[in-house]
This record gives sequence, C-alpha cells and structure tokens, in this order.
Amino acid sequence: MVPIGNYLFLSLALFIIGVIGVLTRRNVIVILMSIELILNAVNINLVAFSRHWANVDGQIFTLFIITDAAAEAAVGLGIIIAFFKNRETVLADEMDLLKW
Amino acid sequence: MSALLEFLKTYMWPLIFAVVIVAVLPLLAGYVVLMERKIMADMQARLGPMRVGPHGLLQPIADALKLLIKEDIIPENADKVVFWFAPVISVTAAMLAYSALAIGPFFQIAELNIGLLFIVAVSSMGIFGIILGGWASNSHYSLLGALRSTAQMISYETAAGLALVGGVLLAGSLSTREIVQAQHGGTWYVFVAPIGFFLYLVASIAETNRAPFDLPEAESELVAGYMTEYSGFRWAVYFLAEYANMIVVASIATTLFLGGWLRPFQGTPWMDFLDFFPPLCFLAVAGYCFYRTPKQPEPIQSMVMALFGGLCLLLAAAMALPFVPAFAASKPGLHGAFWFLLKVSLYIYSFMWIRFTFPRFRFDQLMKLGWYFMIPLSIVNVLGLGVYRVLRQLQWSRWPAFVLTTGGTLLVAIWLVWNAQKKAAAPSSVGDMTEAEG
Amino acid sequence: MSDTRTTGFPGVEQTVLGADEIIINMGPQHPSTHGVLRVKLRLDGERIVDSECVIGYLHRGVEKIAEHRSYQQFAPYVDRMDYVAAVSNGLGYCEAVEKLLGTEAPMRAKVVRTILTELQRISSHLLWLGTHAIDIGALTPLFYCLREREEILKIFEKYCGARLTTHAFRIGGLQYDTYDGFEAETKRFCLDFSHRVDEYEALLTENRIWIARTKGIGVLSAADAIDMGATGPVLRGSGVKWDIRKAMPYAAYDRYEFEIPIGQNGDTYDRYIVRMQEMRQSNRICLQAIEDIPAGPIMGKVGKVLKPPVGEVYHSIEAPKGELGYYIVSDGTTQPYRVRIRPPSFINLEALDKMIKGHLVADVVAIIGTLDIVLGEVDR
Amino acid sequence: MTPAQISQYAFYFFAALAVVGAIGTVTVRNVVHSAIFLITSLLATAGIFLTLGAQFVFAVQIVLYVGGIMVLFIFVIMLVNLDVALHQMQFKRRWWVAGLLALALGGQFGAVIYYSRAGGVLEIPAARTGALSPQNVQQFGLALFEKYALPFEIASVLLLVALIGAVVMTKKRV
Repeated sequence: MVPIGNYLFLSLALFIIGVIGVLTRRNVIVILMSIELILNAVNINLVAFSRHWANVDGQIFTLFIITDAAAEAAVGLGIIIAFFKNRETVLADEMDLLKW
Repeated sequence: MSALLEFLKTYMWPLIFAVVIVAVLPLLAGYVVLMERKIMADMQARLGPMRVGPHGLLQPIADALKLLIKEDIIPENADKVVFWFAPVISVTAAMLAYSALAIGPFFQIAELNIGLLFIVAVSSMGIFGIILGGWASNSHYSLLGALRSTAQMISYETAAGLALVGGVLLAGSLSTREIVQAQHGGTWYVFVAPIGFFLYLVASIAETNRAPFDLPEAESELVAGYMTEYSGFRWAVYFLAEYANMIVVASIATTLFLGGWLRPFQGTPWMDFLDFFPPLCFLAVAGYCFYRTPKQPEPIQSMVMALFGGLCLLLAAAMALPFVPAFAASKPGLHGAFWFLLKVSLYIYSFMWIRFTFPRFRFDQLMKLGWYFMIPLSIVNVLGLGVYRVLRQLQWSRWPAFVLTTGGTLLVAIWLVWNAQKKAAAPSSVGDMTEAEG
Repeated sequence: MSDTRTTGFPGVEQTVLGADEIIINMGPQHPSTHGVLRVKLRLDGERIVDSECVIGYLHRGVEKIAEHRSYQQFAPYVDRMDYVAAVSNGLGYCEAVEKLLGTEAPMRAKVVRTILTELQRISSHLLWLGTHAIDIGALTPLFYCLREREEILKIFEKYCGARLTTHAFRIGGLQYDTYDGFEAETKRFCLDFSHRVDEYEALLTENRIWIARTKGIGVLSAADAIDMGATGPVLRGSGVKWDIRKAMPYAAYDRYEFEIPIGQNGDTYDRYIVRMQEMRQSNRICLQAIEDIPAGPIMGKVGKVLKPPVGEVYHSIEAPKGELGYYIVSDGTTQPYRVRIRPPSFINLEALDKMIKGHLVADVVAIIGTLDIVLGEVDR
Repeated sequence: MTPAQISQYAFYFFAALAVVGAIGTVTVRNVVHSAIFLITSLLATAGIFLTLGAQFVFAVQIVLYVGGIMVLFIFVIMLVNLDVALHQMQFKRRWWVAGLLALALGGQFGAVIYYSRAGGVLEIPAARTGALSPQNVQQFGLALFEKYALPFEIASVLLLVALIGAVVMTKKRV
C-alpha cells in the first residue's frame, strides 16, 4: 500500500506545475489547461484522503470538481472564441481592454 | 523472476484472453469486411470478391498483405509524431473496450463492477485518434472531416450513453456479467425497452460513423474525411479501429439488450432442442463447403475450400463437445460464446443492411436528428424505464407496466416527430405528377 | 461548439473565425462534379452566397470540326457530345440534315429510330439516377440501374456493334435493319422494366432521408426556368409542360400515346419524380412502337454525296437532358458552312447559380446531380 | 507479485507519467501538443484513482475529463488560428519571477507535507471505521443521492448556466 504522503507529493507536483503554467504562459488556452492541472491535483488529494479515511465523500467532491471543470471549460473556451473573433489573438497580455 | 512467474500464474486466463483478442480481432475485422462486401454484393446483384481463394475467402489476407507492403507516405509539413500515433490511439481504444466485455460466461478478461462505464469511457478515447489524425495531416479535408466526425461522435455518444442508462437501470448493475445474469430466465431487455434498443441502434451507427451517418467520410463531399492523407498500413489501422468499434458497440448492445450469451428461450424447457443448433449450424456450413469443393475452377481453390470445410467441421465438433458427458462442464462457455457471437453478427448485419439501403444525411440534418430527437427521446426513455421499475416494485404485472411506459415514450417520440415536421413545413406536397395529355 | 463553419475548407489558405466569407473550389477533379466541371463557391459559413461555373476543360471544338467534314463524316462526332445518350444526338443531327436536304426517312426507319432513342432516354436516365443517388449517399440504386442499362446497351450492341458511341443512324434512314429477335428482346426488356422502376422507387421515393435531402433543395421557379432557357426534365420539374416530342413531333412520336410528367415545386425531388415518370413513359412508347414496326425500306432516297441546297435549318429534338438543337448553314458544298449545336446541359447548367444560392455545400452535390449534365456536351 | 505490489508499481508508473505530462503541458510550444500532454497527465491521474480503489471516479475522469473537456479544448484550439500563434512568444517576459514564486509556494507546501508525515499526522487513523467496500459504485451512488442530493442538483444547475452562457457567448452576432 502506497503511503498517503506519496499521493500528496504527487498532487503537490502537479499543482505547482499548474501554477507555473498559469503564471508564465501567454496563451490563454494553455492557461486554462494549467487550471485543469491544478483541479486535477486537488482531485488526487481528495481521492487519496477518501481512501485514507475510508469515506466516500471525498470521491463525491471529486465528481463536483469535475463538473465544475466542465462548466469552467465551457465558459472559458466560449470567452476565448468570442475574444478571438474580435481581436484575433489568444494571448493573455493582449487582453488589455475592458471592452471592445 | 519467480515474481513474474507468479504474476503469470495468477493472471493466466486474462492474459491468454487478451492475447487471443489482440491476435484474433484484426483477422475478425478483416472477415467482417469480407462479409460486408459479400452482403453488399448480394444486395446489389453482384458477386463481390471472387478471385482470391474460393468465393474470395482469402481476400482479407491478401488485402492486409497489400496494405502492409505499400509505401508509407507521410505528407510534408505533417506533424509526424502525432500522425504516427493517432491511428494507434483509435485502435487501442477499441481493443481496450474488449477487456470488460464478457463473451460467454467464461471468456472475459476482467470482471469490473463498472464494466459498462469502463467500456463507454475507453471507447470515447477513440475520438482523439480521429481528431488528432485529422489535425496532424495538415490538410483541410482531413481537418474538416475530423471536426465533423468529432462533433457527430460527441453528440451521439450522449444519446447512446442515455440509452445505455435505461438498460443499466433495468439490470441494476454496471457489470457486464451481472447485466446478462439479470436477463437470465426473464425477458431480454430489448423486449422491455424496445425504444431504448432502437435509440442505441441508431446512436451506435452514428457513433461508428457508418452510413447513413457516414458524413465524415462522405466521398462525394469530403473525399475520405480524417483518413484522407493516410495510406498503407496506417490507414489499415484506422480501418481496423472502425470495424473493431463496430464489434464493440454490437457487443454492448448484445450484452445489454439481447441477453448476452444466453440462448433464446432459456427458461422454456420444450425449447431446449435449440442446444443442438450451434453444432448443426457449423455442420451445415461445413457440408456446404465440401459440396462446393469439387466445383472450384482451380485445384488450389478446392484445397482452400476443403480446408475451410474442415475448419467448420472442427468447430462443429467443438460445439458438440458438451454433449459428451465428460465435457458437459464446457457447455456454458462454448455455447455462450456461440450465441454471443451470433447475436453480435446479427447486429452488425443490421448495420450493413441499413448502410446499403439509405442515402446519407446532410450534416445539419444529422445534428438536428441528434439533438432535437435522439437526446430528448433518450431522456424520456430513461424516465419511462425508471417508472417501469417502480411499477414493477409496486407489484404491477409486466404487461400493463410495459404498455404504460413504452406507450408513453412512444407518444413523446411521435410528438417530437410531429413537431419537427410542423416546423419544417414543406411548401406543398408534390401530388399527382402526371397529367393526361389532350 | 458546433461552430465548424469557418474551419479549413479546402483551398483556403487561412481560416479566421471572424471571417464572414470564404471562397472554395469544387472540381474539376471533384468526385461528384460528374466530369470536369469546376464550380467556384463563395461561402458565408457553409451557406453559398455566390457561385461561378468554370467550364471548357473538355472542349474539343466539335462545331469547328464540322466545317471541315462532309455531312456523313460529321455524324459520328455528335455521338461524342452527350456520350451517355449518343443515339439521341445522332437522331437530332440526321433529322436536321434530312430537313436541309428536304427528304425524309421511311416510316420503318422512323419507328426504329424512335424505339432506339427512347431506349437511350431510359439508359441516360438510369445513369443519372444511379449517380445522383450515389452522390446523395445511396449506394445500391447505382447497381440496379447499371444492370438495366446493361440490357439496353446489349440491344444497341447487337443492333449496331457499339455500346456507347453508337453512330446508330444514317442521314436518310438506317444503315442496318433490325437484327433477328430485336423485337422480342426489346419487348422482354420493356415488359420487365416497369417493375424495375418500381424497385428503384421503393428504395428512394418514400425514403425519409431521400426526401429530406431533395425536397425544397435547388428550387427553380417556372418563370426562372423559362427565362434561363432550361429545357427537359429541369423545365418540366418546375411545372412547365413543354416537350418537343408533343409540341413539334419528329421521328414517329405522333403515332404513340404518352404523357408529359410535370412537377410542381421545381425542387430536386420533383425533378427526380419527373425523370422516374419519364422512364415509365419512354417504356410505354417503346412497348407501343415495338408492337408494329412497319415493313418497308430502311433508307430513303439520298445520294452517296450529299450536297444540300444553299440555306439554313434549325431542328431540335427532345434529348434525355432537354432540347438538343442543330442549326446548320449550307453553302451548297459537301461540307456544312456552319454547324451550331444547342446543347441542353450547357443551358441547363446556367440555372445552377440560381439554384444553389442559399443552400449548404452538401446540397451542391445534389443540385449538380439533379441537373443531369454531361460535360462532353457542355464543353463540346 | 501480489496485487498490492502491482498497485504500488502502478502508482509510481502513473505518478511519473502524470508529472511528465504536466511538465509537457506547460512547456511545449505547440498548443495541440500541450493538449496531448495534458490528456496523458489526466489519464495517468485516472490510473492513480484506480490504484486508490476509486473505480467510479476513474471512469468519470475518463468520460468527462478526457472524453469531454479535452475534446472541447482541442476543438477550440483547432477553431482559433494556430499558425500565427506558433511564432509568437510563448512565455511572459518576466516568467522567471512567476516561476520562482510558484516554486517558493511549492517549497512551503512540500515542507508542510514532509513535516506532518514526519510528525505522524498522516498515519492511518485509529478511528477509521473500515475499508471502503469493493462495491464502489453502489456506495458512491447512495452517498451522492442521499447525503449530497442538494449539491448534486446545484451542480446540475451550474452546468446548465455554463451551457447557456457558452452558447450565448459564441453566437455569431449577439
């Protein structure tokens, strides 16, 4: 049985890589994908603790997080498409107007 | 080393089954293609492949060899790595799905308690093979074909998934084995949920991109869709994935709606003579092969024909084995596999029949059918089956419950069709075309 | 996210999501443009805003060739225009020259010509039906159609030795009399054929997908059809009752009873129905004609060297695709001074732009199919 | 090799795969490749769920995350123009500042985990009532529809809102 610390370190690694992606990349799509990575890291934590405490609640929260990720992806990608239509770019630092 | 041996010993049967599936599936897919060509030819007043082997029996092997030794063309500016592994994703997804399917009570790689969900999940991965292949080809035809294909598969996967939920609701389990066992002695779910079966049939045709939903490969519009730039063996791998997927959806439908490996009329004693059907069936095929053997034009063809006859004879003997008391235990495994594969074949035959009969939908019509008809109806179907279960729990007998729920779902279906027709409102009917002159 | 409308249409260098219009090329090597037609489409998303036909890929200068051939020598050339209806082409040309000469073919020749031309109409429509169906995605009708077409081609082959470019008729009548068993074979085919049409109709006419793909697609109003000069099934599909076989009878058509099927809405489905009915009517004509082929000579009185008087003539017939007209000017020599051909496909093709506007790209395939064009005839 | 051992090896394999996929996601230039790496990472995570005995979450992860969300991502990547974006700078100008900050954050979290493990906080608790049943799906379903019925409904409303929002935003002309 793998100790829970290992799961936590894995989750941490994914989380940090996700954060680095969000902070350093310019492409909004990659930023969104990095956010997915972060959510994923959280999911690992939840499931690991769910087994740790022998309680299914953590897994249910995972389901909610995945639902949330789907909603976020739909809206986020919708915004990207709408933005791309108007400005023809997907770079975060060019999204510098509050309206267009 | 001993650890490895122990591993092999523990998982001997699953490993053997896995190897069998990986080895046999391409051959099987090849022969499904041959059968498709033969059936198509029969329906179109032709003979089909006749040259390679007697009645074209060796055609799949010749085709595979030809594809293997063809030049491997990768288009310029293509994304080579993605181009290389996209077909592999497709075929892997299709093959992985077999790991949870039970071909007979004995032949199953892994019994999973999320069996059906696992199959759906894994086969949804096949989309990536298509979309990445279309993208990596660096061709507009491919990309457009891939996007169409993906949009279509996602839309119809929803309907197919909801249709499956109906069946799962009745069985009360996701495990393929338990679903089949739940139908044992009772009625197959196709008779309890005919609308669910119909929905799955249509959705699975669309999901496997076959006519009349074969828009991604609409030859008259998009050449060959996402496969346009593929040739040689990579193309064959895509083709294999397509046919493997067909077998997967047919297996799912068989498991969930057609009673899996169960013999028809399992519960009725006087129908037990059906037990003799499997060996007799093979015996008849073998007899026909031998009857045709002397009529072949070439001696080598006669030999191959006799070989096939012998093979069928062997299979007949295998099917007759359970009637020997010493081997009676092998009956569920052997006959189960026979009935399962027979049902799968019939399901695939209906695919082919539909393909050769209907024209192709237009893309917007296809999407409309998916979103405005299939998905609402499958939601209502799930609702109806839920009501059916509750009614059965309330000690209703089968027929009133069935008529009530299926009738209700059917009414919704009619309403949906009627509504769509009202919306489309064709300008006027064609009426009588001819008029007598003078 | 079904917004696939501006991605990667073939022939477009860059696709930008915001772009409103793109231009794509269909053909000349497209599998369903029936030869070498090239259509430039301007699209708004997948909807067609504008189109332009580019033709001439199969131009062979048939009209010019005529000026350097004697009248008889030119006769085989017309077979190469509408190569799926060579017999009809030959009939039009022979009758035009006969008119110019002021002679007429004997009755027996006329009846045989009528039978062969009607068989040719059936075979042309069969080929149209098969390819049209396969364009829309129905695989099977093609093979049924080819099966029956094969019977017709066998009759042609037995009659004149050729299947496709038959050169069946001669100026002044026929070169060959009918072969033994011609009547019996043709009659057997005709009696069988009406059931075959039922078979095709069983596959398509009531098919919901077929109706969805053809009804309301490529609508051409009667007024537009007349303005564009469309003829044949395209015109009749729009509800105009115009058939040269009735209006200005030629060959032996005035001897037989038949009806002119017309449509109402002028859409692809109506044209399909019209052609199906036309096959039945052609069959009916054949059956009537085969019953009594008058005895007598097969060749009228025409000399070995044809020298028509100075003058001009226009003669048109109802070819399977519409009005096929020949305008011949004679300067009194053995060679025509000018031959101008009015090809039905070429003129019907003009309606394409009107018909595909506002439809989807997938409908273009159906609409090109319903026009029943042969590029050999369009380009000549 | 016992099943426990297998699941141990599987964990390390999937963990390595997940980390490699994640690194690939944020570093490669081509967005499609980035998405492929992310898919790898998500699939590896699904495998990790399997080693944790969460079969239902494993299936949901593949169906929803990989089969749904990632297809959406790839769709959008193909809709927006790629060729231009390829030649642009992929990282922000002061990326190293952000990177350092993120690493510092990671160091903190790592220290927390490390010391709590050393301190025995992460030991299997004595109060644990029993192992998760192998009938994961049943347990999951019961909890979801009894204890968490309301959150479930709220989540579905959230999805509906997102759906409508996405449709409205991407409409051609609002």
